[in-house]
Amino acid sequence: MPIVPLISIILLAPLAAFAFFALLSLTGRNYSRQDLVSTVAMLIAFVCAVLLFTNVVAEPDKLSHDGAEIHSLTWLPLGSVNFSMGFLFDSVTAVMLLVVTIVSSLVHIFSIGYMHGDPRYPRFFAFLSLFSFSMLFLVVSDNLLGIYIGWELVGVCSYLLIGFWFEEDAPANACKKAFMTTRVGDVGMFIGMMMLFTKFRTLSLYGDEGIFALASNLTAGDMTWLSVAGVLIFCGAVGKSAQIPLHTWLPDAMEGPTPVSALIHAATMVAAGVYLTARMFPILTADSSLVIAYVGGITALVAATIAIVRFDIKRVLAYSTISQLGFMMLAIGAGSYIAGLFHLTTHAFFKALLFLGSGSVIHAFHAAHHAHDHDHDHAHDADREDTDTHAAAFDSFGIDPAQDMRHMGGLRHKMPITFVTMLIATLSIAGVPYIFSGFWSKDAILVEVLYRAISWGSVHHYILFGMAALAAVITAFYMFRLIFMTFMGEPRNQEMYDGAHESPLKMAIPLIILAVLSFPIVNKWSFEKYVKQPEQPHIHLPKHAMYESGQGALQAQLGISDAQAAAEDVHHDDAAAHHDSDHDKAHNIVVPLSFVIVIIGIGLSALFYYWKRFSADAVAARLRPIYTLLWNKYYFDELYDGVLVALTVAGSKVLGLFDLRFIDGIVNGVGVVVQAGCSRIAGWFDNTFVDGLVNWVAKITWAVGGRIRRVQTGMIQNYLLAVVGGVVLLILIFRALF
Amino acid sequence: MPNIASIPYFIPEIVLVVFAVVVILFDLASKKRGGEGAAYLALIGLVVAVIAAIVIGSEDRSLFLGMVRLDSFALFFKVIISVATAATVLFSIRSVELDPATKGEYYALLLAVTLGMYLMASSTHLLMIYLSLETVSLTSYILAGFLTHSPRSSEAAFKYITFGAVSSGTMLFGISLLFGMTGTGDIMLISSRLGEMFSQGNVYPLAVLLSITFILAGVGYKIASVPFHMWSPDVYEGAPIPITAFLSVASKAAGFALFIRLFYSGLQSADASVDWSLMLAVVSALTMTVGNLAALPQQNVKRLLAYSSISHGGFLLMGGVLLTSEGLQAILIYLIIYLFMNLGAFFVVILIANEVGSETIDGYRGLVSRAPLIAVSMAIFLFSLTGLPPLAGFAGKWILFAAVIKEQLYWLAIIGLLNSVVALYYYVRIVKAMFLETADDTESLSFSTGSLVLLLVFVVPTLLLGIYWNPLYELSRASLGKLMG
Amino acid sequence: MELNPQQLVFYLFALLTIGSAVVVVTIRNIVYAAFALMVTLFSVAGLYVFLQADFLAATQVIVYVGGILVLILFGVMMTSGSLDLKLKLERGQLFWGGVVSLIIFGLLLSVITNTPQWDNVDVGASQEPTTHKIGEMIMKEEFLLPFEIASILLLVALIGAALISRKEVRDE
Amino acid sequence: MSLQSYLVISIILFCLGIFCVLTRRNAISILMGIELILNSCNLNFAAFSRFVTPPDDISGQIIALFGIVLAAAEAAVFLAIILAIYREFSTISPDETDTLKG
Amino acid sequence: MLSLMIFIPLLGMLVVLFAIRREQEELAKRVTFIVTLIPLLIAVFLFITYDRSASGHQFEENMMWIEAFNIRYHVGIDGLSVTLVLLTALLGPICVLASWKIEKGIKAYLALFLLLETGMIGFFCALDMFLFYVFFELTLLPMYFLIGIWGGPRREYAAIKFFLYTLFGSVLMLIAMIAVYLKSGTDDVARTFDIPTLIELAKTPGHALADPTFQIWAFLGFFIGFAVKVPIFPFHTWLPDAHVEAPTAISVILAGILLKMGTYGLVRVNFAMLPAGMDFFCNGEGTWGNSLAILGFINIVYGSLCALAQTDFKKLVAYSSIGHMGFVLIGLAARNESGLTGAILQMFNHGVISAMLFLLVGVVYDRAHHREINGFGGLGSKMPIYTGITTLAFMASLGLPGLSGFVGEALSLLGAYSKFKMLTILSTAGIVVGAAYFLWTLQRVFLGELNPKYEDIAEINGREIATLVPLGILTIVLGIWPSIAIDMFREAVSILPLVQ
Repeated sequence: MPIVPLISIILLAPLAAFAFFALLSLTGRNYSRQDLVSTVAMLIAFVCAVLLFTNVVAEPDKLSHDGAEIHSLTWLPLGSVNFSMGFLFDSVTAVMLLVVTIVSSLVHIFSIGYMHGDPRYPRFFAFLSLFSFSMLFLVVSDNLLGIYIGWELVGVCSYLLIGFWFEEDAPANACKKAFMTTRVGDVGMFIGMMMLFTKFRTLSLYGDEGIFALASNLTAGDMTWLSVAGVLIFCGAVGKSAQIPLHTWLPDAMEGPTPVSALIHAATMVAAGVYLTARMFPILTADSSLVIAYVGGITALVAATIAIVRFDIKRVLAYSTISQLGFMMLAIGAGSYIAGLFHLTTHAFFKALLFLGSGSVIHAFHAAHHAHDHDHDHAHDADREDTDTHAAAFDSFGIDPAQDMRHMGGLRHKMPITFVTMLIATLSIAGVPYIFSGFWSKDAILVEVLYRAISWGSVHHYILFGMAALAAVITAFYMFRLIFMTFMGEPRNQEMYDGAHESPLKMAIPLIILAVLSFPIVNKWSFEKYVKQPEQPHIHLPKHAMYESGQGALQAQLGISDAQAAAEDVHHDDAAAHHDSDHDKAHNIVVPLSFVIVIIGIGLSALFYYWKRFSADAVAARLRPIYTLLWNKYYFDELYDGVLVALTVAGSKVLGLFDLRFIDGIVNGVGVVVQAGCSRIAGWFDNTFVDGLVNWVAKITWAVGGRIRRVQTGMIQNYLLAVVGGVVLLILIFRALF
Repeated sequence: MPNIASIPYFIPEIVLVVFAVVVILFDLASKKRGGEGAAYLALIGLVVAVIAAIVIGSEDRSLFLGMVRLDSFALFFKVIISVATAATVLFSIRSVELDPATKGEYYALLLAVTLGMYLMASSTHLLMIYLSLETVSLTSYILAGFLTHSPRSSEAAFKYITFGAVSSGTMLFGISLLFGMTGTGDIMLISSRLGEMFSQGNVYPLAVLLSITFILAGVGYKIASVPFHMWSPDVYEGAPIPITAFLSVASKAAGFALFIRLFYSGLQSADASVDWSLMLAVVSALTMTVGNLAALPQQNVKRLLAYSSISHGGFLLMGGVLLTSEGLQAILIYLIIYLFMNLGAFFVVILIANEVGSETIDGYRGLVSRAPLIAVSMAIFLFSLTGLPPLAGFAGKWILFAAVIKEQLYWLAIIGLLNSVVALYYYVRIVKAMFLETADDTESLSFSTGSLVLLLVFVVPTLLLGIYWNPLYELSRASLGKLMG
Repeated sequence: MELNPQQLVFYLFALLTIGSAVVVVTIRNIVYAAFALMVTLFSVAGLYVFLQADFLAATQVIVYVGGILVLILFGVMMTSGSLDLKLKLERGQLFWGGVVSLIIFGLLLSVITNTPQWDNVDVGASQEPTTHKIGEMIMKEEFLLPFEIASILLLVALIGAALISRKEVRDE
Repeated sequence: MSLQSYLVISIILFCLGIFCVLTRRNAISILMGIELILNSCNLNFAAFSRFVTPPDDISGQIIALFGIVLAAAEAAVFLAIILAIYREFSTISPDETDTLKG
Repeated sequence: MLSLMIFIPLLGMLVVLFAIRREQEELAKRVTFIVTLIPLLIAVFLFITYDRSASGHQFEENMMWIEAFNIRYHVGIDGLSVTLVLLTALLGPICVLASWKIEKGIKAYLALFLLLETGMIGFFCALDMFLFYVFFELTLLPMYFLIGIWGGPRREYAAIKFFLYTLFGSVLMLIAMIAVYLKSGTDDVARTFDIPTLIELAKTPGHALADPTFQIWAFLGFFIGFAVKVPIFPFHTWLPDAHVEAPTAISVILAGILLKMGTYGLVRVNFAMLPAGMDFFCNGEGTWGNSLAILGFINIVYGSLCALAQTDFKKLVAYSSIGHMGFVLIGLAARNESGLTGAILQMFNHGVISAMLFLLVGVVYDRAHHREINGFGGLGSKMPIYTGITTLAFMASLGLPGLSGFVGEALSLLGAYSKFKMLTILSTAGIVVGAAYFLWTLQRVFLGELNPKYEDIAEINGREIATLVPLGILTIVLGIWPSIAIDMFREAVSILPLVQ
């Protein structure tokens, strides 16, 4: 299949849908069936993506990284330096295109039902189209600049969609926060790009003159800056993929309509960070990889712990998303490109499913709520949560009842389709072995991390593995907590329960399709077969340098050098054999472990929330002293922000507070300081000093003018004195001179 | 050239004298005193004198046994002075300040002062220099005090004469010292003798410095340079406006003519040891700075323009300290341009004083709605005085600074240009009043066609000379003639 | 150094000139000052005689004493009303005026003692009376033009003075 | 009687004139001061004519002659102006004629 | 051709002044609009027919003007100027449309506006230094009156401040210019004002113009002149006042064109003509070597921070201009292809975007009669089109990729990074702060609950949309395909004294 035309169609179809809306808007009108326009456009894109995928199917080996098809043209011809812009088509692109178009199409369809009746209904679809375009553009770009463009565009779409219901303060705040927080990361990415550009005079990734080709020739002396550049690029991913410490925007982003959460904040945009990191894989050094792995690992664990205490169904999913993205980052940082991207794919489907499912629930509950309270007639009321109420974990006030799991329960009877599909997704995310896609991808990650740990003997990777495993347990726990609280048991709020109903077909169909995609057939098949791991030439390089400089012993004390030493050994010995044996070893550990993880996680969850053998309240009560203490020491936390870091170990609920108080606090604090402090000071400085200086000069000038004026007394003899005195002075001065 | 043979070349001056007498006689004879006949007669006299001067030409001649010199330089100034005088006559016709009863004498005196200025431009003997200076001064004193019923006018005249008498007395003393050292009054001879004396070391430099500085008191008072400027704001404010205009242009031009001839023909050789050019550079910097700064707080437009004209004197003086022909050319060009823009500005002041009865800036408020043409013209003059392109003032400033920078007197150039920024501020105050403020009285003002035409006579050159000033340059080069080496 | 009579007379005149000038400057009564000025002018005329400038001396007496001084006295009479007008002296003005005058005096003294042209000037034999020569020079030689201009100047001064002083007459 | 002795007289006159002009608070006194200054100039010219220029060159004397004439003209105008001033200000103390200032 | 473009507005001014009676206001506006369309047509024609592969000047006209100083009437355009000429010509009619509602003395307003346009176009076309200066100054007078008469409450202060600052800068520039002229020859070898010739001479080793010490001083003179115009910290304080007080169309011109005159001058004179001076201030060594980049950095961060502190909508936009000009400066300081391309592109783009921003502020001001950001709220629901366009403009201004603002900024920074690593990294803070103030403003004005005061606020009308659409299209088109602009000046940039 021809690549360029198809990609062009994929890009242009959603863009055209948006342009249609935009141009029409200028005349002050809206086309009420914008939903159809956008959905059809998306479906066209989907068909094209499928067609493109046939290329991969046809030549599975050719379209790996080495054989990536690049179609670019010069975008910014500056003379000696040219920036090109073009399509990169390889198997990863093909898979990403497929994922994005599928999820996007389904979300479009779902939204037709979900957003029905919204006054800005056409606009919603137009924005979705614009987002799809941007995301696809990001995916097909063959160079960093193009990726950055798409990157920012998805960011702005996210901004527009989070703030879709901008009349409320919460979405208005959330969208700004999302944009700002990701932009901080983007600046890091931009600096990284500047570093790469300055070194390589290009931002293209592949090709003989591309960054990767040029970077492979770098020597040990360049490793430091290459690591820095890698980490800086990764900063962009940290922002976009909501990794710690820039993750706080994502939970708030749940203020957006739920389909948006599903598409942007679960399946695609947030995964773009992972995609970017994966794309930069060949230039990652040992150091930058380790940073990435740690950020991913910590995020995975921390976010999972936070998720345990949430009652808002969407926030649980949001933290879950952060956590899963952490897994992906961990994979890439641990050197497993395939596992990372694989998890990205599987996660896209099951997480989109989870969000849409939750949307379905919210929609149902909203309808119930609506029946109960006639004041609210917009879908968005269902999505509201007052972000200011940090007591959410403690207190039910502030969470919209339609999203509060404590109001739910027993919904499996009312919403069977939603229940079944969500259950499938939950099983998948929990990693129930073999049957569900989530198992395969998560398993792959754990295996890879453990394999690195074993074969390199790296302490870091053992730690990372432990974090990942623990996170997996917690994931299983909180996800089933969600299922149990929502669908199982008895209804907690009978009134709302009574009003709930199964969603209409156009919302249910996407759920079903996504549920199908949560089974491993499609994903595993495509990944194992088509995606090939690229070389990472610089993972080994520092090793040489070390040995050559004779500092091996010193370096060997550090974990990382152990890892490198091990890797070096692997490299020098029969690498393949070693690889296989270590890999098998890891695999043999992880698969049984997965069973254990799932059993512990689901079991605990069931014990708490299904069988109710343990009371969550009781546990909370046992921990309450810590809690009450912390809760009552509200100001204390603020006073000793730094101390909170130590308290993170105290428990997941502490982490919940930490999240709200500390990171947010820093962001807000910085915001306040910058806004109130610096800018005011700058403004003041500007007014008083810079202007003042000028005014001062003017004043002096005036004053001198005034004095001269006073000399002009009007008395003639004073004038005469000036004349004669002037003559004398002139003579005396010039007599002194000559 | 002997006395009798000189007379044909002296016709312009003679014409002026004759017409001065005729004007008085005509005025005495005419029944209706205070008519405009005397003015037009004076005008005719001026035109005839200028035509005569041009017809006689500018071939270099020394007349009356070395007393005066006829050359292109003198011709240039004669024309400038005549134009300024003619403008003053035309202004005077329109001025309501002047007592119609004495206008005959007034015009005669104007012609007499013109004669004095002609002589200032052409004198080559110390005695003639002093004599011409006194002729101009005495007549100016009278003209400044010409207003009846005006204490201001009398006070102006009193200050003027006191100041002038002391300055010229000082100058005469300086002249006597110079005469004593060189034994001659002829400035060419002085120049060569001073040169000899300096080359032989047969000189006491302080004596030369002293005499030059004393002479400078007289010259400086004429061109109103610091510290000899103090009379001018008071006199300008008190004198009839046409006379103020006349003093600020013609008197200044004549002063510069005298200055250039005396210092360049007579004292240039003294510059080597008595660095009078540096002294004048300092004076020039002080003059423009003091003029500008003092202008800042002024409320009276006449007085403001007086200070402005002091600062312009400083600008002009910059060209005189360079000892280069470029510098002198710059003075000549600047004078032409200054003639138009300054006279134009004063003419507007006259018109406003006539119609609004106010000389203060407040009187100019909202002028644009009352008399748009006048307001726009005034703005053009003021911006030209500031030296903004594409107005003529810029051309003048440009040539002047080009000459200064060529001699690498960067400090002087920077002071000068910063001064032009300060100058903007006070000129703009008037513009602001005219354009940005609203008048208390919104009745529109009407002016006679003659006045408007006369105004255009000043506006058009101010605009055109800013756009194309090559002829000015050629003219100034030709006018400089053999004055420089 | 012995004084011959000529020198004695010279010093007398010199003393008279300076002394009376000091009186002019210092005395409070303006009429006395005017008379002191007369003495000064006479003495200067005397000095002119010593300089063998007889015509100049004559002119000095006629014009200055006969003309200007009378004018001044008229002025005093016509303006002050009372003859003993007290003149107040402002201290600052007095001080600075004195300082400036003294500095100028010092400078000039330095000039006249150091200028080489004025040292050891050999004075030739006594000259003929200058009147004829002056007439020649003014009427025939280079001072013709200044003479004519001076006449115009006097005319202008005449007209002007008349105009200005006539002005208030008309006012009534 | 050397040239210097005349010049000393002359400069004393000059300085007295300057002093007078600067310090007397009466217009007519100022005029007298001016006359002193002019006299000193004339004395200079006459002296230079005698001592510096050649014996047959009496141009210095003639310049002094003109000086006298001009002094007369100036005095006339000066007094006329003083009369006018007196009429309008009723005083001839010059520092009271200070309406024009600033 | 160029002369026609320069002087047609002048002619139009005379027509408006003398051929149209005072009460024919509509006619005057229409005539002015048509007159401003003519330069636009010519500019478009130039843009199309411009030979993009040539580096020199095109459409030259060269004749003697003032022989005495060898001053020539020499106009021509190269890649640097053609885009700015187009921008000027484009903003002409847009501003006339934006001024349609002006009531007081519309005739004089239009006449002054046309005079201003002559000055601006002439400035960008001038190839003779003297002519260049004359046009530079020519813009001052009409600007003074346009701000001073038709401006806001503090118009007089703003106008005189603008005037004084600019004049102060230009006098120093005058000195430098005269010095360059005098150094360009001797009494025997003809001196010249011809900019291309001077550029050649300054490169000739041993020529007086090539003397580094001289160049450094001349550089300073010119630099201060242009810095006031740009404006570069600390000469920038006239800008907020002038922008805020000026009427909408004039703010547009100020931000869109007048600021570019400063940066254009920096490129044309400081950069091209004084390479040694440039080197001294941009070589990256020591304080002096970093000074230009430091100023750029200060402009970016300082301007952005100040913008953040503003609550006046227009002042915010004004300060944002200061920040954006910093990118130009830092790009210039880099002296390499990407930096310079970025800087030049940024000039054009900022012209377009800031023009949009000011027009947008004008729209809301016309309706609400105030500009207090906190005094609005929730306008998004009442004025969706307006909100949409504003969002576009804001996004373009904060450097959203895909819109034109990004390309210039990114290229400037990319170029600058290779030279001034730390400063560039610090400057990227401006990107974040830029986003912060624009988003915050967006939130305060358009998001949230509708301020009940503006229940009946009218949506943007057709005329206003017509002023914005061309600019919006340019913003998008140049964001997507910046080569349209870059092609124009690539060759011109390549012959500048670049340092890789």
